[in-house]
Amino acid sequence: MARRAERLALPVGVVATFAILLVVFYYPVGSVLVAAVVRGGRLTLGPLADVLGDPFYTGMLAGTVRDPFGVPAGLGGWVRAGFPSVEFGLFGFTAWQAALSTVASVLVGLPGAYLLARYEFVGRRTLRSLTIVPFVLPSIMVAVGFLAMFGRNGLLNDLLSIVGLGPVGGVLFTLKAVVLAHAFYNAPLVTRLVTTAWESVDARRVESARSLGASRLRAFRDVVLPELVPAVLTAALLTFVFTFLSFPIVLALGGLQLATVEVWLYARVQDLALGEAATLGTIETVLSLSLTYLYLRYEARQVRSRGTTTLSRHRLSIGWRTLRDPVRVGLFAYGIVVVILFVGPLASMVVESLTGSGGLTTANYAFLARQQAATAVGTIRPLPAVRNSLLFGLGTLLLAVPMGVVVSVLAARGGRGSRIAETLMSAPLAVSGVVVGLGMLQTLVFGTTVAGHRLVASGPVAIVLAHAVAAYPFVSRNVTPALSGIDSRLLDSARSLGASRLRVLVDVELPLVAAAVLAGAAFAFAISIGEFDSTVLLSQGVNTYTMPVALERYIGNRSVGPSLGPATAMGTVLLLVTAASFLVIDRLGGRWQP
Amino acid sequence: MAAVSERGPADTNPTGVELDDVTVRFGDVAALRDVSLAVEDGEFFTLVGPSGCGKTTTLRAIAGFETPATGAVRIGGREMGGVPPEDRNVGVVFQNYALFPHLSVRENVGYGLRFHDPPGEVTTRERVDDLLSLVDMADMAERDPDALSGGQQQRVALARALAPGPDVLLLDEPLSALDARLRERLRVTLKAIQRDLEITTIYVTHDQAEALAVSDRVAVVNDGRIEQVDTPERVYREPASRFVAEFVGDNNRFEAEITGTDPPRASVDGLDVTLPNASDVSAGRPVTLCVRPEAIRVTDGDVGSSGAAATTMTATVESREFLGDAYRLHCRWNDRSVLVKTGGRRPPEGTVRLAFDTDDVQVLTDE
Amino acid sequence: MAAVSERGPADTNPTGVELDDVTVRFGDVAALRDVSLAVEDGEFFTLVGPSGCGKTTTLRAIAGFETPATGAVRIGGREMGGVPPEDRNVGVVFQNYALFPHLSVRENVGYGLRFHDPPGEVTTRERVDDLLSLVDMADMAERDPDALSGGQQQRVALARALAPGPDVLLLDEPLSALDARLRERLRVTLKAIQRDLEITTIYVTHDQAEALAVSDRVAVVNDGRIEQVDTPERVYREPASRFVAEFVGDNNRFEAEITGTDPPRASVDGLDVTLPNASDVSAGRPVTLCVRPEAIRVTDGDVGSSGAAATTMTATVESREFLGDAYRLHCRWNDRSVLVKTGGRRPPEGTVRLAFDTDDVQVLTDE
Amino acid sequence: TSGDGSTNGSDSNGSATGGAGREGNTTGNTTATVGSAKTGGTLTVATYASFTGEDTAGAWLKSAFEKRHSNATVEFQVPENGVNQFVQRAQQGAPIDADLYVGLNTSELVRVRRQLDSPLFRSSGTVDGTDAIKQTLDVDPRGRAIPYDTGYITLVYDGTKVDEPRSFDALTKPRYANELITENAQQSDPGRAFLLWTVLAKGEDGYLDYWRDLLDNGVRVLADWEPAYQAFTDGEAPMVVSYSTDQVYYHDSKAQLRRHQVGFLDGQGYANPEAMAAFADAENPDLAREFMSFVLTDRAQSEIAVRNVQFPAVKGVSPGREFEKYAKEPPNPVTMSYDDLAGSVGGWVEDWSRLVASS
Ligand SMILES: Nc1ncnc2c1ncn2[C@@H]1O[C@H](COP(=O)(O)OP(=O)(O)OP(=O)(O)O)[C@@H](O)[C@H]1O
Ligand SMILES: Nc1ncnc2c1ncn2[C@@H]1O[C@H](COP(=O)(O)OP(=O)(O)OP(=O)(O)O)[C@@H](O)[C@H]1O
Ligand SMILES: [Mg+2]
Ligand SMILES: [Mg+2]
Repeated sequence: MARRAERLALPVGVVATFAILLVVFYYPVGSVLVAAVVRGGRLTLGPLADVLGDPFYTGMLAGTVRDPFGVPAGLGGWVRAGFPSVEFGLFGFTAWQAALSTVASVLVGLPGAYLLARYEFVGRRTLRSLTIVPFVLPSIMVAVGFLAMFGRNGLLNDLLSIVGLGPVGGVLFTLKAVVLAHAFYNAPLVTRLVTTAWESVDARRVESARSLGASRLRAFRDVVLPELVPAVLTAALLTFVFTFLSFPIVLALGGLQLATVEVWLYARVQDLALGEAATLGTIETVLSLSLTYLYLRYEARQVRSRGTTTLSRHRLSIGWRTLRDPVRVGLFAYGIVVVILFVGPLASMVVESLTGSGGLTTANYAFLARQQAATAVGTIRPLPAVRNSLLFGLGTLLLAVPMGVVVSVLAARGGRGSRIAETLMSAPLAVSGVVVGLGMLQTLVFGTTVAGHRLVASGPVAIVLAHAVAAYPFVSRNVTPALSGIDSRLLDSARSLGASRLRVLVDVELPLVAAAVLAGAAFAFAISIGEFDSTVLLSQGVNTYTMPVALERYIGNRSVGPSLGPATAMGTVLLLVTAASFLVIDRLGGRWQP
Repeated sequence: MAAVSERGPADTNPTGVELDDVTVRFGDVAALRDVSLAVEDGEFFTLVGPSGCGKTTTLRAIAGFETPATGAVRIGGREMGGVPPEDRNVGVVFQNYALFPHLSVRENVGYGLRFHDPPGEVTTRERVDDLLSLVDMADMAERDPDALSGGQQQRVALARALAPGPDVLLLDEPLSALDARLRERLRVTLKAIQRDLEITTIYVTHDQAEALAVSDRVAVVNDGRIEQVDTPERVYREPASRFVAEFVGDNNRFEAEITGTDPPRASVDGLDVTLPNASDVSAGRPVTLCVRPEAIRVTDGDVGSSGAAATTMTATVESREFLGDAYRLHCRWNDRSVLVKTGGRRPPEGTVRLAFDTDDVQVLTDE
Repeated sequence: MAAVSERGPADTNPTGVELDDVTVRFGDVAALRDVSLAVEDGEFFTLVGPSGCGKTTTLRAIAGFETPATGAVRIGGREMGGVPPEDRNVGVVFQNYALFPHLSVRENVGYGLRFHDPPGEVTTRERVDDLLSLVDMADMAERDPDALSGGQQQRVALARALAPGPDVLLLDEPLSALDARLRERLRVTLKAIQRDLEITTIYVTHDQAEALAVSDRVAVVNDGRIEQVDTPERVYREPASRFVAEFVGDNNRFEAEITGTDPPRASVDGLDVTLPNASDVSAGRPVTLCVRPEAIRVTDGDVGSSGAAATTMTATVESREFLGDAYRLHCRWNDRSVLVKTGGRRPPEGTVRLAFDTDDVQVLTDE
Repeated sequence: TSGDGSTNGSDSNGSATGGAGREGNTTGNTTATVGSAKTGGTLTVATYASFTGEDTAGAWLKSAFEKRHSNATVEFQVPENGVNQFVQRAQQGAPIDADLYVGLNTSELVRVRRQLDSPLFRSSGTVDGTDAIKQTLDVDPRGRAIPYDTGYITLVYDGTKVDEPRSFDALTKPRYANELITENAQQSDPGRAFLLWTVLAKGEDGYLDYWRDLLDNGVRVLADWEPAYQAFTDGEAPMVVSYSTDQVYYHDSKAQLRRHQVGFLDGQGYANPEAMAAFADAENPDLAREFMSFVLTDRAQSEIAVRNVQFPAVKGVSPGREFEKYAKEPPNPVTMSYDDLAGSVGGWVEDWSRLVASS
């Protein structure tokens, strides 16, 4: 009986995962995107062609859509004109800023991975846990932090003037600010994914390379790097997709001058021009899914085999010699960058929450206390928001981890066609948040008529399901590479000893990739904590609001004046609760962690 | 200790293993081609063969890790198609140990007992302790596999496979990383356990002395095919093919021509060699004569004790290897290299006379 | 083939390896304790010892992967403290192969040539091809390591270590996964390469026949310490300790008491044994007598050819193992087990008389 | 996707809840007799988030209304995407489970009309108090939506950094280069109001040229009022498009007042009235009508004004001395009527946003 159940567990898990996806993702999103190709009940590619053929959207490429046969002539003209600079329209710009953001995130994130994976120092584990914190911060709070840190009168300029360097103005409202903010969100992603990969590199292989004459650096390049590249590319892919779909942070720090496609998509939804919104959403989705597919194809071709012996860490501090070691000095410099880019905005937000127009104040926290004590209906209280956030986070973690693992098992041991399945299963990463929100509204909140009954989904269960769907790809992105690196003989051994496929997974595979599962779990929790769109849609009544929802409500509240003070106070609460949660998650789950 | 015995097929075959025309492919490579084998219940069966010939693949097919492209695997008479590995009750020791790195030595050994009751009236803990002492690892029970030497890991892998009391034990070079002393001890233990518990055991080793010493029967595998299945003595003394003759043990091979049939005799480079009476030869046929190095005596001058029956030749010793209990001499005779194994304290040097008996000549007719 | 030679210390020692009081610790475990060794330039030096005794650790300390807690490692007379592995020009074959999984077989072998010119006047490609043919892997050059059998992987690892023409070659059981035939071929090749290029080679093997056959000198390691360093013949015939006597080759051990000194003689359970003249013994001392199994003759009744010099005993054969070229008999005499190795076609059974010569008795005085 | 917590929907950004200025609750007419207490039941009011909760206009209205109508209960509903939610429900045939919507603006009424064939809101019929509504605020020619307060969009500038920009044309002068922050008209109320105001000021044919000049002069178009105002507060630029009630928050300190000056361009301010309307499908239309009447009472008007920091929609209501002193009304309020916007607003915003994004 039990064995039977064990044998069925994985297939059932697959079916359940797919069912959840169907209900809270594919169906809602499909119901929106279908409008891109269906007009008046008939299939048409007209709207797609209109957008692609509009120079505003696609710049130079618009011509190729409208008149494919004119391309050679056009190219010729371009060559004759001496290669003038080419505009690629809104899509082009969106991709360009995403590419820049990706590069920046990787550049900022990689040294962090090196530090965390290869050096031992006091607080390493804590630091590793906290890397995920930026991930949960609402963009308005990041905007506040960036303004206070990098603004004309920001902390950075204050500090620079102290050391006698002139103010660096003009960062804000430029592409630089947007790219930096994207790095703020995504560099930690790079760091986390790469650290996990780095920690599973086989030490013996590195030693082989060294004994064959490779210097430390060469051995890194030839043996370690190939094992890191997939992780770096995963992180880069995710960053690119996220920043391609980025929207509020772009407007808040860059302005409409730097608008992305998502800004347009949102405006269309606001205007209830849902057909056009669907068209934009479809193009975005096709682009990001194609990229995902190509990446997964690449990833599957990488051979990865995890060694039994892992690299040992260096001590970060080696006494006075620390200051003479260029690598360690470099890491120190990197530490300064991290403090400026990450700690700066976060600390600025906290400082903001403690200042008012007349200097230091606790008014913002008094505001929180007042909300907590309030009696009026519709009041958003901070503590229930904290509680709900934590509960949903936990629920999401409990649901998203199994879902992600199931998908990873399919992906790691799957055969033909599993790349396409994996791509489709990764779609929650690649579809515009606005589209997902709209889809949920139209199908789950409004309800769907099934056999004469109108089924409406909302409330805590729906929220957790929605969060889990948004979060599980992070679990599987972390776990898949780790799983496929496990020596298959270990699995064979376990099975020959009598373990069913499920037990092998539980007893052998998951413990071996515990670090990756944990990383995924932390992401799942973070996604849930930071999630806003679907939470607010699916919150019916006042009992299911979360910290970001509360924060957003306090933004509009001016009882402490027309400032973001109350929101920053809530942001600080969010920050602290999140940080504490991650420390706990990592400590509880970190027993197997290297 | 292992006595060689020729087992007849058992009437009941509760845990015998049969392969029926099994072919296993990796992409284009056929690692096994139409392999048929019948391992009796309780038999100690050994696979030998060159590296890459398909030994590991055979074990993996039996354990259920490879699905044969064609053919069937049966355990205890039951067709195994579709039976997952965990339901075959097969213990496996892998060539690379494959210990669970996240479990201690004790937990590794105890792992299979999560799914099976320990055999006999003992607790899991007792069973694990017993097995750990058996492989001499009792004092390292709490270590992680990472902190073990290669041989120690191999011993743990062995204990782990034995713990649940499998019906069939598949051992892929389980002792290859051990020193001779320990290897022998474990081999004896293994054999004793195997005989006590009547576990059908299929053993892969590249150590031929071990294969011959320990096995009830030996299968010689070459390039994905079975060349011969027989008792150790028969495989050694009556090789079915030139490959077997060459592969199992040292051998000297002489191309020869039959010059007479009654008594059968042949000529090697003009040297007249009397063949054993039973030889099935016809005149003029090219044959290969094999003489084991230990069957060749070094006789400083005279023909040797066996008198007229012996063939003799004059050769020069080119080099020698010390083997402990003997020397292996590389001699040259008529531009041919002749291998001789001889005991004694001082190995002969320079020009020597070599002699071998008629009975020690194996005749292989070319296929 | 490898001739045994006793090499004296070379005047110049450009690639000799010396260990000076080296201790290596893993946490609390001392894997090596005060090990001192001097391996001569161009020597083929072998480490043998039980599993877990510290052989791998010794190699790792030489290659620079373990930092000795105390003591010094020198290569070519140069102190290696602080010299990174890549600057030691040492080729290593690891026990677990450690092939680069993302590189093909060819790329694995060619890897070291990215940093060194291939020795001789050949291109990298030629060098790789040569080495691949050397290890019989030429037709698998484009495969990924994942798709190789254990032995095939090991061969690739060997070729990879040889490719850059290292000064010192450290081989950790490089042939353990290979069949006897291939192992011998590679061993001969290895030895030839080693002698041609004068590569100082330190070899770890658990195969003692191999260790004895191939090595210039052998070090017997036990529990992190060196027990004896000597030529193979000396290690086999004149073991420095009881451990060595037991560990290298089969042996029979008899506790005995000295009963006379001129000529020296001892008594084992009442049996009078004449000892070799050179024995350094004093009356009444307990000693251990060792007699190799191959030194014991089975003489169906009479005392044997060597006449009066021999000691004889009557024993029963309890079991026997077929070794191909001989049988190993487990006999019982006076409640002691006696191991005998004997050739021939039909092994003796039942009650037998055993005899050995005075010269074949080794006397170990208890430390 | 990550961290985009502020992707909120159509928040009525300008409108704010507020306890500030509470002390100025000198109530006008406390003895208004509004309707009778006969109608009862539950009134479901859909509105925007900051209209409800502790210390808000909504909370006050609820308790005051319930006190007056002892058998009536007011329940608030806060759909995240505002009135769009009901348009979409109507389009999809999903039930509309509210009686009244509070917080409509003119653009939204246009959108509702454009999207739906059958009306979403019912004609308000006779609602007591409508006669007293200021003429300029008449948002709905069909008489469905009734305005209850208004804000004036204007410039707020830091008097310590710049002189008052008195006209639209001044803003394109080098003197004000890189000194103005406004909001994205696609999604922000004040941003859209400012855009419409420029259309009024420069004409349908001239406003894009004017914006081109503005852009050349370094205007920044941020997402919403909050980041824009935050940037202004942090000193990124000394001028921001905001509300004329701004000084209400800063009258405690002279220094702060100087940093928050209200500048009416060309003596104008763009009125952005908020309106309420009963749903066509309302279950309790009578109660809805009574609620609307109640909202228009002097007492309610001044409470809403103070709590929302917006001007009353009804003539002659005085929300208190402090409010009147610091909340500035433009000499010439302007706004676009429903008819002005119908059919045009979408194109204006689209052309404008393409212009900005391509710059
Ligand atoms: N990383 C480690 N941590 C702790 N102990 C270790 C570690 N590596 C090896 N040891 C211990 O050090 C001792 C020597 O190990 P080593 O690997 O050198 O043995 P070996 O002689 O190579 O054995 P084998 O023939 O089994 O490979 C062993 O007892 C082993 O358990
Ligand atoms: N995954 C694989 N993909 C392709 N070929 C493979 C794979 N695994 C094994 N082979 C090939 O199949 C053949 C048989 O392999 P197998 O591992 O059974 O050999 P073996 O007899 O165990 O050799 P060894 O003694 O060297 O371990 C070899 O030629 C090997 O290269
Ligand atoms: Mg194998
Ligand atoms: Mg070892």
